[in-house]
Amino acid sequence: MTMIEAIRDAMDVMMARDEKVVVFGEDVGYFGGVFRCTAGLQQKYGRTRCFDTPISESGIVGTAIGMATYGLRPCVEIQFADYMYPAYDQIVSEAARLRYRSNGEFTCPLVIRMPTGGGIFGGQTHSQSPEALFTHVAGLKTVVPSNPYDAKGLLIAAIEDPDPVIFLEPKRLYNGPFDGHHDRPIIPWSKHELGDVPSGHFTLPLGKASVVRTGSAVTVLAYGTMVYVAQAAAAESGIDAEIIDLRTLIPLDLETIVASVRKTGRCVVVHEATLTSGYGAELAALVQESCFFHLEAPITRVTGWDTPYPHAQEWDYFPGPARVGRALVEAVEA
Amino acid sequence: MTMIEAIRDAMDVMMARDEKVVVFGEDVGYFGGVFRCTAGLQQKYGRTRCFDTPISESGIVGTAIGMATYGLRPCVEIQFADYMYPAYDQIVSEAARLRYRSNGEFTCPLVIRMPTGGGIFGGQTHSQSPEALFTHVAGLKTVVPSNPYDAKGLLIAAIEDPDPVIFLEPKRLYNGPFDGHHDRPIIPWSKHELGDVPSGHFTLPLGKASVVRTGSAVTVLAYGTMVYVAQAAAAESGIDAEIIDLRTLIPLDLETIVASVRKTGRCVVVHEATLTSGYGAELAALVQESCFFHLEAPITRVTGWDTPYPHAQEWDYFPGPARVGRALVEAVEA
Amino acid sequence: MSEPEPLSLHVPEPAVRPGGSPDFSNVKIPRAGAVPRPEVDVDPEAIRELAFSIIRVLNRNGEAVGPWAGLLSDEELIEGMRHMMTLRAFDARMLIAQRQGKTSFYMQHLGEEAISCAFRRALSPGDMNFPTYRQAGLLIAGGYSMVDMMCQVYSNSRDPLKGRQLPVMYASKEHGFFTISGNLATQYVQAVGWAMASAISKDTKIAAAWIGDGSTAESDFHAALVFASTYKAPVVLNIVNNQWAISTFQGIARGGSGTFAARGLGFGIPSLRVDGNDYLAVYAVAKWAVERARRNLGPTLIEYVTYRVGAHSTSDDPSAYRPKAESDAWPLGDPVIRLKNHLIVKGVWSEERHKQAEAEILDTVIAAQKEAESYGTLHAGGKPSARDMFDGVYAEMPPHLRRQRQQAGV
Amino acid sequence: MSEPEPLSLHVPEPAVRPGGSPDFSNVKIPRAGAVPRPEVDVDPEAIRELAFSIIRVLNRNGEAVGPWAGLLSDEELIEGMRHMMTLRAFDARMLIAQRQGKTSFYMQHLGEEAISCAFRRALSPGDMNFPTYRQAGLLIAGGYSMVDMMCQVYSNSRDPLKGRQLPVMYASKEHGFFTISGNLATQYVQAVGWAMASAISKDTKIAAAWIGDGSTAESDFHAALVFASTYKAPVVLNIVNNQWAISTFQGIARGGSGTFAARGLGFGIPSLRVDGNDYLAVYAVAKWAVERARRNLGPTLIEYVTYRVGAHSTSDDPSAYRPKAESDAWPLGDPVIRLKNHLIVKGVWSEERHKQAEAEILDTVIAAQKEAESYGTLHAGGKPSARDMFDGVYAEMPPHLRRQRQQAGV
Ligand SMILES: Cc1ncc(C[n+]2csc(CCOP(=O)(O)OP(=O)(O)O)c2C)c(N)n1
Ligand SMILES: Cc1ncc(C[n+]2csc(CCOP(=O)(O)OP(=O)(O)O)c2C)c(N)n1
Ligand SMILES: [Mg+2]
Ligand SMILES: [Mg+2]
Repeated sequence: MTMIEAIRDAMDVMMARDEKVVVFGEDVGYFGGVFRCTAGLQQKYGRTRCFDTPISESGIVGTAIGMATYGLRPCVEIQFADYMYPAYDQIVSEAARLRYRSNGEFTCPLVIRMPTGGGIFGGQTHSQSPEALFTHVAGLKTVVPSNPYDAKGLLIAAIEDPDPVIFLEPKRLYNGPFDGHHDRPIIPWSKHELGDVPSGHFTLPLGKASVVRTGSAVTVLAYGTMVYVAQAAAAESGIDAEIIDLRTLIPLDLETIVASVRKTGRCVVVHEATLTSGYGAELAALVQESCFFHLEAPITRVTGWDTPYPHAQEWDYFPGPARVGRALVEAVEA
Repeated sequence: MTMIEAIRDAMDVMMARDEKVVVFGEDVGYFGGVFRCTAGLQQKYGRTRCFDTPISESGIVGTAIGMATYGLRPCVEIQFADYMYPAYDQIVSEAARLRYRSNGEFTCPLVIRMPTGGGIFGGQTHSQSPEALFTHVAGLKTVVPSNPYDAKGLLIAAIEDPDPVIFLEPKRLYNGPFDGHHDRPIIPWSKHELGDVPSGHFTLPLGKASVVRTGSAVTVLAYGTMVYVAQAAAAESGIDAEIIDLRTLIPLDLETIVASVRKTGRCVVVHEATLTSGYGAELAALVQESCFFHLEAPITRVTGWDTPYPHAQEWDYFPGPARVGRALVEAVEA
Repeated sequence: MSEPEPLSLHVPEPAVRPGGSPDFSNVKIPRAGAVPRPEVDVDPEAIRELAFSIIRVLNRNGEAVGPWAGLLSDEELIEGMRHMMTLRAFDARMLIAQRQGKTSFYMQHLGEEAISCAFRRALSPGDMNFPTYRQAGLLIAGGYSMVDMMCQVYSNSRDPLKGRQLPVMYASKEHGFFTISGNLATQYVQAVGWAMASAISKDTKIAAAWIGDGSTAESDFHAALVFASTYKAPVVLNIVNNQWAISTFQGIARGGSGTFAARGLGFGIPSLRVDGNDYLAVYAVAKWAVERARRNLGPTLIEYVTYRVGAHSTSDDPSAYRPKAESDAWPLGDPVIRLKNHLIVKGVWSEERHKQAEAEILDTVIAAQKEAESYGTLHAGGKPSARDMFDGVYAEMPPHLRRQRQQAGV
Repeated sequence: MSEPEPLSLHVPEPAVRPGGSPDFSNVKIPRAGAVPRPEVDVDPEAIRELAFSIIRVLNRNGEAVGPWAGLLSDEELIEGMRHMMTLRAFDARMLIAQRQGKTSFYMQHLGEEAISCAFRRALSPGDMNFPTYRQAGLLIAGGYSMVDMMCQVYSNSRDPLKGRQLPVMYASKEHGFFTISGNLATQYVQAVGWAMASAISKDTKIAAAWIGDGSTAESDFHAALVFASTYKAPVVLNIVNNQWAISTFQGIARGGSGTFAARGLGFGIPSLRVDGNDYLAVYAVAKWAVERARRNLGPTLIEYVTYRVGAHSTSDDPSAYRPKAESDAWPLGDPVIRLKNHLIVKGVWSEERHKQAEAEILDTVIAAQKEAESYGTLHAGGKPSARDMFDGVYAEMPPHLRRQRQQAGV
């Protein structure tokens, strides 16, 4: 199953189980979404459970909040994460705070899905990774799956969650794991064990990281596409890295992180978003606070540069295996 | 001069010098702003240079961007930082990226002023400190003055800057330095040396921090209201802290920070915004990276909690001198 | 073509500023009873003119006239009278309490009582309002506990919202009163979503959205109209035009259109204007719109023409930006006095009964206040705990918040 | 009252989907010449009906008729013809280039060429367009270098935007073409701000805002109308209704109003609908609106009724959501063919001259393409440097970016 199919399957399973689950967004209904994540759902569940919306991200999220407080469980799509900004007020000022400010009179079980990340020559408006803009907001959960299996289990968990969940889908992983070697073909998910996704209902807990490679030399904290880049970097640099796929950024599985860093004594954080005030800053701050006396080298960050996402210079911008590999070597040699 | 007067004076000086400077926002014209920062400017410069706008933050910033690309230098007010979210798309996707994406064909010399921070029983919609949502965005500069002198010098520099500047005004400092002792009267700026502001034109560079207390035991990184809280904390805990008022967050004066931390070997970061993914995370990440081998204790952060800003529990939420003082002691004893 | 003249920017200004004498000659007010009452399934294009007139029922003599009259019994009218008087008394007491430092902030309804009080009566149990801070009449007229309201205003130990929210930002699901947002306009579109959810669920409940004249300029107003129009959501879209948005007169938000109701025309939404100081007219129009929504005929936009007699909030002093006597000159009068006159004309009320009712109501409000104050006020007596501050951010507290609570030592 | 019936959600659907036969019987098309031409200083309320009709000049026989006709000379019309043909040829070549992997992405104008090409002619030097990705005719008709456009599309070493922007997101101050945003609608309100700045500065320049039918749902559309209406900004607010927004038919954005032009009515903005496939009508209406702006009479809203004949972009395949032959059934025809017929009827053009012009134009476009490709294409030949990626984020590079550039080793 591709990641697209896994995401669709999660919504399909939940729409079948719970008629409160509704799915909508731009081009999401008849056509099934520009990435086809919702293909077939309107045909199967009817036009009032899965439908096209006007091009208004604040309208999509705003109405979804209203629906959630009514008692539905909307799972809406923002066509690209780069287009979530018009909805940001609704997300931050409303979805995230309804439960708190009303002392639970009103709650907001809502999932907002959006494709993130670059690597598709999408330029500044089809490549962004705005996760840090969500992790700073109390009341939101933020999830970033890295494979079809996780995507399905986490998306079902997100839909069942009683609070708003931001579900970020690294679009470069939709069809197969991408390790940053853009000049090589990707293995499709059908040939990858994590593409083997059980049918029916299952969940993965929000807040549990996964150690995707055990190692002793350095801990790498990554999520989404960077999980594969880190794996490639470890293989190519020969550094025995322990690679943790965070899977959910909030709540964060700090325990797993701390256990690993205390073991390796070194830590490299990798993400595609711009460096400054990226989620890597929070990770570095937490790790140094929690593991200070175990650290043998400064925690470094390998990230997108502090520029808008460029079109032609995509592979200069993208933190690929060479850059990550260098950081691993430096961390170990420091 | 109060901080309000200093801010007004900066706009006044610039409006007099440069007819391209225009000032607008909600209640900014005839009435002169809910905090009176623009009082008298419409009377002095006329209704087309200083005017009231419809209640539409995206309209305010969107039109200001259009004006800036025409060649004016708009300095607009968002009534409270808590209300900037509807304008966030315009700020992030447009103002911040115009120069870059057009390769300088179009530029955006724009100042967006907004009162930030709590301590006035303003609850969740009149108390926020969203600076980290700006520091993550490439193309923006972010300024937080802590006294009338700085406010005037930095605001003039911001208006003269060729790029968009976010100008955050800690509202709790408008009338005098506030050290977190809410049960004690504040000294008005008129009795404070930094309330002594030269008339006419002068600037402070964007990107230079100021060491407001020299010390040897621990470096405190703070900005806005927290500068005074940190001073009170140092005085009350008896810790010989070196306190740095960052003044501008982007560009950051990393040099001054690093020199101090290398000297003290310890660092506490203080801000009012929520902890997770706050600007303190970036500071901690940078400091551990730049000063790793000089650090004798983990860098800690004293911040607002990861909840919306509560109304009744304001003083439980606000990082006051007791909490900061404890952190100083812990940093030194660690 | 000849050289064009230089352009100049048009910046609207109110007719009068402090120092001038109030002038509402630009407010065109049709006779009571003059505006027709169409069928609820009328073609919206056929009633465009209703967006430019004012539906009125009570005339100068205190009589109820025209096609929108005759919907309420004497008992109902008297009850409505009591609701408005209660809201006014409640406001008066809370304003004093704020001045006494018992709370940080308050917002009153003076002059606008008819709108939320009468509207509430047109709703059925289960319907949901998405109010702004100036519709507490929905709670008062709906029988919500005044003590609970005051406890919220005081952020005390019995505050239903645990001290987390600013005063007057009430929330009660049972009373069809959505948690008020301090952010303007955000909830307008949520109301549309709530109504869509009711339709998706084949329910019979409808929603009511509320916004002020100034706030119609916000973007979410547009999103609400777009979605309501496209999906024919069962929602009543209310605009309370009280002439002012803090210090900004309504001409700044309204721009070149004659009215706020006109905004609905571009969406094919039936759009009505009503005398907001006329309890009977408000009720009649609300009932019409509610029926449209209930019968799945889609949204209705209503502009209530009224006047904000008091300051914007306790942080505001309107004498800085408008003539002091402006409210006296307001041509639509005072909603309480107008209903009182009507009841007297009808012979079911008198000056004496009015005074008596006033005294009774004041007693009730004061009793509620005493009780509320026994649970504390903002800076004295019982109050929510610091633990309450950490609760309810999520259904279940995540580890990082547990750590923070521990650090806070609570 | 009896128990209400359950509600149900209304979700608009286009008349036909793939498999069905195209049906535009719902598109009401008035005769050419039928719509009156008001004075530019007309009271907006007096011309409300123009928002529900379609201004047309070219009739079925290729004649220019009615009060909006007669504004362009034969030479001007022939030039217009060449502009449209050039844009079409340019698009065709770039589509092929994209398929050949010479760039990542392309967006064409097929069927919509008249709009941007004719509008451009109504502007004066110094005026500023805030275009979307489907108005390259403004550049072609304005004489901007095709080589430069192609270099941008190829992100090559001569790309004026240094490879930073997606293909087709051109920018040229000199040519009155604002840097296109990939984010929809954001620039609509910027255009209003630019126009306000011109008025504040007592300049004579005006702005033109551009948006698609689907994007009118975005919030910034509202902000633009609010500000334009309030400050009477000298701006022309263009809506290109090409019936589709990617896979979503215009009924989803339009909702219950009959037209997109109707959106302007709630703001007191004169709102016109025009046949977007009629070069003469587009020019006439554009000129009318530009004159209003120039004479400080304020904004005008124009809806261009047209049809997106091609795919949304090279990433899209419309056969998945609309009948294949739908574009053939489009009742307003093709703008190039219609102007061609008109010129032939006038006796100033012929099939032969048309073919010849086509060949000439193709040669010119191919020559430009050759030159552009000599500077590289996306994955081959010359290209912008990694240093270019770090430049221009700020006027002056701040220390943290200098550090990063150093780390990147460039
Ligand atoms: C998004 C946002 N912007 C600004 C404000 C500040 N503000 C609070 S009330 C108000 C005026 C609202 O006026 P109106 O909508 O007419 O309502 P009224 O107060 O007259 O009932 C303003 C500007 C806010 N609360 N939210
Ligand atoms: C804010 C935002 N949301 C969504 C998109 C994705 N998107 C790009 S074009 C498009 C359709 C626009 O349709 P319309 O406005 O009718 O213009 P057209 O393409 O037909 O010219 C969408 C949804 C975007 N670019 N920006
Ligand atoms: Mg108002
Ligand atoms: Mg379109």
